[in-house]
Amino acid sequence: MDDHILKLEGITKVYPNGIVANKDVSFSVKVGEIHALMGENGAGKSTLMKMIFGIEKPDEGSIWLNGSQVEIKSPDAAIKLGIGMVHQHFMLVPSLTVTENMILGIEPTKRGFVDVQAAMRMTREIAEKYNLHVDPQAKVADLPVGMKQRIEILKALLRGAKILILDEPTAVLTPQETEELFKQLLLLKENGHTIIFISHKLKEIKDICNRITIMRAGRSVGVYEVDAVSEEDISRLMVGRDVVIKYDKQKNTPGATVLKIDKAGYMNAIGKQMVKGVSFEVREGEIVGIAGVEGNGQRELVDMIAGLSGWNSGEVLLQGQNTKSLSIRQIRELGMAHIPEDRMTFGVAREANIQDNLISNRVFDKRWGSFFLNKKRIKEMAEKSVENYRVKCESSEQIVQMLSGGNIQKVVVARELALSPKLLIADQPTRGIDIGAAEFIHKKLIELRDEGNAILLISADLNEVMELSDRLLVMYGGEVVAEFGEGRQVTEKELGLCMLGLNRTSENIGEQEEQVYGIRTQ
Amino acid sequence: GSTEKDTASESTSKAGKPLKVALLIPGNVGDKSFLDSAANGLTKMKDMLGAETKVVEMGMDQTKWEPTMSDISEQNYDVIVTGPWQVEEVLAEVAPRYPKKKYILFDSELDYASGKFGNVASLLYKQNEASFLAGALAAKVTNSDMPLATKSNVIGFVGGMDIPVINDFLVSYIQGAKYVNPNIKVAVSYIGDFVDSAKGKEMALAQYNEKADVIYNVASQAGLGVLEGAKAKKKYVIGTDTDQAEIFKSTDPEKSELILTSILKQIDNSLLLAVKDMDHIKWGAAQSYGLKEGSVGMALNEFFKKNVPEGIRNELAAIQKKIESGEIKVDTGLGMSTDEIDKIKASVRP
Amino acid sequence: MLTFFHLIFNVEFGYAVFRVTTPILFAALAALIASKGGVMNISLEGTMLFSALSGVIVSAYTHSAFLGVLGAMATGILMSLLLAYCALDLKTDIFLTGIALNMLASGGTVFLLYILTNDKGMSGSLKSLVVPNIKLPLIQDIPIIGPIISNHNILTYLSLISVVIVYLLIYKMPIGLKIRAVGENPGAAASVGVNVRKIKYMSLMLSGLFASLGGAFMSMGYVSWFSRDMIAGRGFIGLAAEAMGRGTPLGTFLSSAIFGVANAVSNSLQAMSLPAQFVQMIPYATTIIGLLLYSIQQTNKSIKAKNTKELKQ
Amino acid sequence: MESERSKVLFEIVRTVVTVAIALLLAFVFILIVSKEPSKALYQFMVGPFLSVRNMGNVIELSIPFIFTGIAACIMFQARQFNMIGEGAFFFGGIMATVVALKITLPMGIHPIVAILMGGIAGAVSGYFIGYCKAKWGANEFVNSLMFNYVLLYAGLYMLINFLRDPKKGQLSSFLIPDSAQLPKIVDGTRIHVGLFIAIIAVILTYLFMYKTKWGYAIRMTGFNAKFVAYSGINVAAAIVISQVAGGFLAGIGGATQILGMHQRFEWSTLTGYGFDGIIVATLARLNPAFVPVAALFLAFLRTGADIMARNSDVPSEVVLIIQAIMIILISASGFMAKWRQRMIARKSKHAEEQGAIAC
Ligand SMILES: Nc1ncnc2c1ncn2[C@@H]1O[C@H](COP(=O)(O)OP(=O)(O)OP(=O)(O)O)[C@@H](O)[C@H]1O
Ligand SMILES: Nc1ncnc2c1ncn2[C@@H]1O[C@H](COP(=O)(O)OP(=O)(O)OP(=O)(O)O)[C@@H](O)[C@H]1O
Ligand SMILES: [Mg+2]
Ligand SMILES: [Mg+2]
Repeated sequence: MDDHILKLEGITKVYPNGIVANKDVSFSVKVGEIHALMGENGAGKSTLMKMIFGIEKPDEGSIWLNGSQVEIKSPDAAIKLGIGMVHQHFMLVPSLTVTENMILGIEPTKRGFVDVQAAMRMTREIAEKYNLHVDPQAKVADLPVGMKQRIEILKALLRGAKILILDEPTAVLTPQETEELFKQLLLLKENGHTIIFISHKLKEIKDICNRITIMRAGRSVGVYEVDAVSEEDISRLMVGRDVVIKYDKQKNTPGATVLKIDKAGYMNAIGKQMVKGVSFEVREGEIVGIAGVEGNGQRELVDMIAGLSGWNSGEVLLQGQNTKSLSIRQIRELGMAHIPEDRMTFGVAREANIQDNLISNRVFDKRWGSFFLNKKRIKEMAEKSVENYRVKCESSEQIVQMLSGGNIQKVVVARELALSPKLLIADQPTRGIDIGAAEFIHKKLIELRDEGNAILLISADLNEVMELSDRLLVMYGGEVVAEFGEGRQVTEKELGLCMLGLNRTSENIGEQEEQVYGIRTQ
Repeated sequence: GSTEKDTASESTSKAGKPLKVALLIPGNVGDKSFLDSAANGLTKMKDMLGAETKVVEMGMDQTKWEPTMSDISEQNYDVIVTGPWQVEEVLAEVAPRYPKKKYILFDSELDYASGKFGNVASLLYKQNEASFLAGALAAKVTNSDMPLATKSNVIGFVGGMDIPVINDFLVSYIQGAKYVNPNIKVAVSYIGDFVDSAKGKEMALAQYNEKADVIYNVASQAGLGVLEGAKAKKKYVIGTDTDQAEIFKSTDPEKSELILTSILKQIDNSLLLAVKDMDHIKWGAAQSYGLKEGSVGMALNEFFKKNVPEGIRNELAAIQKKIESGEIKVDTGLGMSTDEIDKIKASVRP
Repeated sequence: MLTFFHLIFNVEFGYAVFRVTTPILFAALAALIASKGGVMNISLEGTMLFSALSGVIVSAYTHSAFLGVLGAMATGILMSLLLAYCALDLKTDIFLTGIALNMLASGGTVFLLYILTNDKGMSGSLKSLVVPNIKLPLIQDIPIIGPIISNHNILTYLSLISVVIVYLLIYKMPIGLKIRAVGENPGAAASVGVNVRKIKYMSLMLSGLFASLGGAFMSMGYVSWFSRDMIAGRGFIGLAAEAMGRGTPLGTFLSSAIFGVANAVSNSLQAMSLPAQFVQMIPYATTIIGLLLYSIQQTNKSIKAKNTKELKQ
Repeated sequence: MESERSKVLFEIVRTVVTVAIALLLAFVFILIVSKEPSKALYQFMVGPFLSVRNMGNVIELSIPFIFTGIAACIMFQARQFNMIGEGAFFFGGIMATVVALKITLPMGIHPIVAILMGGIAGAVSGYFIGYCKAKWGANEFVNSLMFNYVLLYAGLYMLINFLRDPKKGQLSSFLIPDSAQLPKIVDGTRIHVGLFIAIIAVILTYLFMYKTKWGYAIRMTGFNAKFVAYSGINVAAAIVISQVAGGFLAGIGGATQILGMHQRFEWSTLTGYGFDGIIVATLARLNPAFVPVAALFLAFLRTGADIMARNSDVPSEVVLIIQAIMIILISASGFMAKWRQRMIARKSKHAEEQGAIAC
């Protein structure tokens, strides 16, 4: 026998709607390796992993574990076989606490009752061990996505999997967190664990993976030693063409103020001031980036601007108008568009088709009919969007739920960019999107800026904010603690220190918002 | 294909073949009340006349009654029995369409003066006459020396719903009570439907708590809960339509002891007699059955005899005579306006 | 003339509230467990009805009230198994199946009764037993309170204890954690190896169990026989009470109690000179008013938390 | 992706097979309780077709089902478990009776006004529930369940005090004048003009739900209300509109039923048509276009069951049991799912291979 711990042979998976997600795929991983799985959005990566984890069943083909054929009927069976998985979309129960989510299914008990103390201890210990900090008593629903991602990873680690599948675990992690995670993964590897790692970030793959399997259109294109292929090779294999990572971005000439935040503050339901007197402006023709570790008030700030929540002090002015008493529709009519960080909760109606999802932000526009919907026009629009954004789907009438994660994101982006918004709030715009498509979206953002629109960009992907921002703000503890000029000029290290609150460029930036452009850290 | 059968049956039934009788009831059997009583009439026909019988439960949805009645009319039944008041309009529509069929309508009548209903005979029951006796009995009992009476001078009435036929019982009940005691107080409650016996029990308990010594229940199945309340409180109760003491005699004799009597409409017997005497009853007309004819009355069962003091029994008998002779004229709630009924209730409110 | 206060402020009234609340509380707890497991168990009405009948039948044939209650419980579990099988294995719409099961119970109980007693209305001819009332030592001697809370049916006390049991079950025991997880996000539960199907089965079975106790109380406590459709909507009221209680055992208990009080008021108030229809409306109107007051207050609270911006969406 | 045609074909095959199994089960059941099982089954399944009157019964009965069915479709599509259909149907009937008895109007106009009045009564009820939900988040299930009883008792109060015919033994209103009755349209049956109204209502509801902007908003709200709010659509309005429309349709249904099938208002309890509407809507997968089919199916079941109960020795309670079995089985979507998955897999793969060869 060989040293392959897991082997999939001739796997074909057809979804109930007839989509062939995997076609005769063979895939294998060796003991103690970190094996990368890459491919464009919709290539079939998640589907393949779901079959290993017993969520989906292959229609054809066989799965071999440690040299013997297995039939993995359910996640339960997979877990019993020593397989763990971190899913692309969160598998958390929002109303439960972090601890409860952690121990679900493996509850420690005392006299028949859940031993809460032991459970908390387990949570705390594993969090400390892997340096992924979580608050064991927090309710998951109240947590930002980055924190949720940490819980997901810890959940899999807590169950002590021999084979760990990570489906885009880093999409919403900060660089520091990613780095920390990688350390742990390498440690696990050394201890004989096997890891399958899915990511769209080539650098990450290069950093920690041993071998890579590349998928394209449901098939496996080949397995390579990571060291033996260059980043360019990988992208070419995946996309079928060269991908440019650097953009041709001209210096901007900002115009009138579009968005003005004036000493705005937000207090959450339990009375914690999440945003503390933040002030800044976004002007026509500029991309303002916000960097920061999740949970430092970015989400609340975005909600305030997008009209999803109110605020308790200060003002938010869009096109000179105070938005406090405006409905979301009125705010959108002032030219706001919003790519939400949590695409599954806000971004789409999963059970509706692509057309329905693309029209939602402008359905009451007369263009699409006065009372009746002009279906023909909507269809044309949708087909154009699908083509432009290369959404991999059967037709624009496909239910969104049946798209792959990245393709769902493309639908959201396509919708929000469609109206050439005066102000675009782009919160993790390329989360989970493959490099080819991300490049396209970045170009779109720059195009939008060049047309004289304002963009507020929030991203955990530091490369992204640094690459795209004309100005860069850093949020920490609900305040803007630093402000930089063009993002490209900043080093990752500098930024990192600010994000952790170890470095500030201005003590009272709220008071002196007028004259802060271009300030650099020393 | 029912027309041939029709003509066939016409001739054969006369030639000694068993009589075929169908009973159509608006609702379901099992109400321990007049529908059961009617169904029992058919059982008696089967046992005593050797008739072939069929009970059809037409359910609660009025729109289904017409097709059912038409359907049955097209089959080879000799007599179709139906009633009470709810079905009268449907029958008025169907009966003229099948002039060869005979229909017996119990507890209701058609517009016989119109001459259109020569094939229908009505049996009317003067339930109000019997209900009058119940009122008299209750009013007597509360002020008697019977062991569970408190002389509170309050009696109760628990009806199924606030609807005319129930109020017919109520009006004559109050009249009877006032007849023997003009100052009597009568608590009146409605359960709201005819099935919720637990609520019937609650209504009874509430009235007993307000000092009622005797409660008259007119709520078919839901009224059984009133008996339950009587047992819980050890108080007297009066039943309706079937001899309710008889139901529990073997399974719960303690309860039967508390049921002073039940007011009966002997639909079963009258139906049996009418079908037996088909040639003699008046077709295209109504026959009335009151106390005098023995078709309505109190259940003079063992419990009544044992528990109700002889003095009261005699007085009731005397009242009954006066009703039979027409000396006492018993009111009927049927045809009374809502205002009039409200006034009567207000006059005796505790 | 009887006055409102005279009717309401008395010992009998307080006593009645417990009795009226019992079946509703059982139903509401049943609804609670099912809804924690992600199912609106619309079949409670039918489950209670079937249990009421089987309690009577079993107790009549075994001459044991205890076995009767056990029989009712078994029936309740069986009904929910049927619901679970249809919904989880045959993948029927669970709401629709619930409605169908209520139909099945409505017809099935009468049919069974007819086969056994040749009577379609009630089980008077079966010598069934009732669950006894018990006097609480010491407490029964306290004036006013004693007569109100002592001498209730064992099942009434059990319904109160069940509130605690359900609380422990849902919030303190592993099964409860799994039920809550499965109810809220079955995918998440499955992803950590929880057998979603099994947990749903269990939550429905527990739901059926509590519903069956409510049914048993109706035919073996409230009254002493079974009669056609005798649950008379209490299963639905239980569902309403659970929803009004916002999914917590305490809330469910309180809203059941509100129903109980409102019903008891309505029952007593008939003696006053109000139109019967208005008095009969009281429990329902009270619930609506209570629900609205609560919801309005909650909304105001959350508007405050939401930094004074009234969400116009 | 699989074609619409094969999807429809599969649904047909599956329906036929489930009906066959349901029938078989029903037959087994009848076999147990009946001495003449084949006759009983014949009456059940064929009875409704045996005469014009029987067929008429099926269609007459389907009319109220259609109204409450589409009402449930609209309300449930917004994912609001609003049970107001039951109360709105009842109260719609009462209000139509009020117009019929208390207002004198010419022949053609009288029923229209009466029906509209019924619809408005239902719409107001729906509005109440929807508004309380949208504005304060008051649970619509509880609220509507309770409000049904408020409507019932309010209706009975009106009936008893203003509309009651004191000459009748049962609780019922005065006779509805001819001018307000809905004319019958087929001889030998009671099928009335309400059928046309129902069909028009189905078409309008379908168009509203799938072709208009507010229909879109309602459907999306059912899928993901947060998404709808985020998109700038007024969720509260969508919820209220759907509940108002649902109440309106149920109200019209009640009015139509009274004016078309009854001589007087004679309901003294809730009719149950609201719940039947939910059965119909669920069988129709919440699509108004399928409601007439589902309504006819349920009406057929009920009529057949009645015919069986009166013409055979099967007791009427058994009929409820058989209906329940049929409803459960027909809605069993998991049934044959595995077989279908295999079929699809084979076909897709086949298509893929063909495609590969063609390239
Ligand atoms: N539940 C489903 N039902 C039907 N089709 C599905 C379903 N899930 C995924 N698909 C389809 O299967 C194909 C593969 O999807 P999959 O999620 O495996 O892609 P992926 O490689 O993980 O993409 P991404 O990088 O965007 O996550 C896609 O075309 C997608 O539309
Ligand atoms: N076509 C499918 N698409 C997605 N998931 C599927 C499919 N078929 C099965 N599964 C998943 O596989 C798991 C087991 O499914 P299923 O009940 O069909 O297994 P089985 O072993 O054939 O039957 P049983 O559990 O009765 O033994 C379920 O969790 C289900 O989600
Ligand atoms: Mg994926
Ligand atoms: Mg299985």
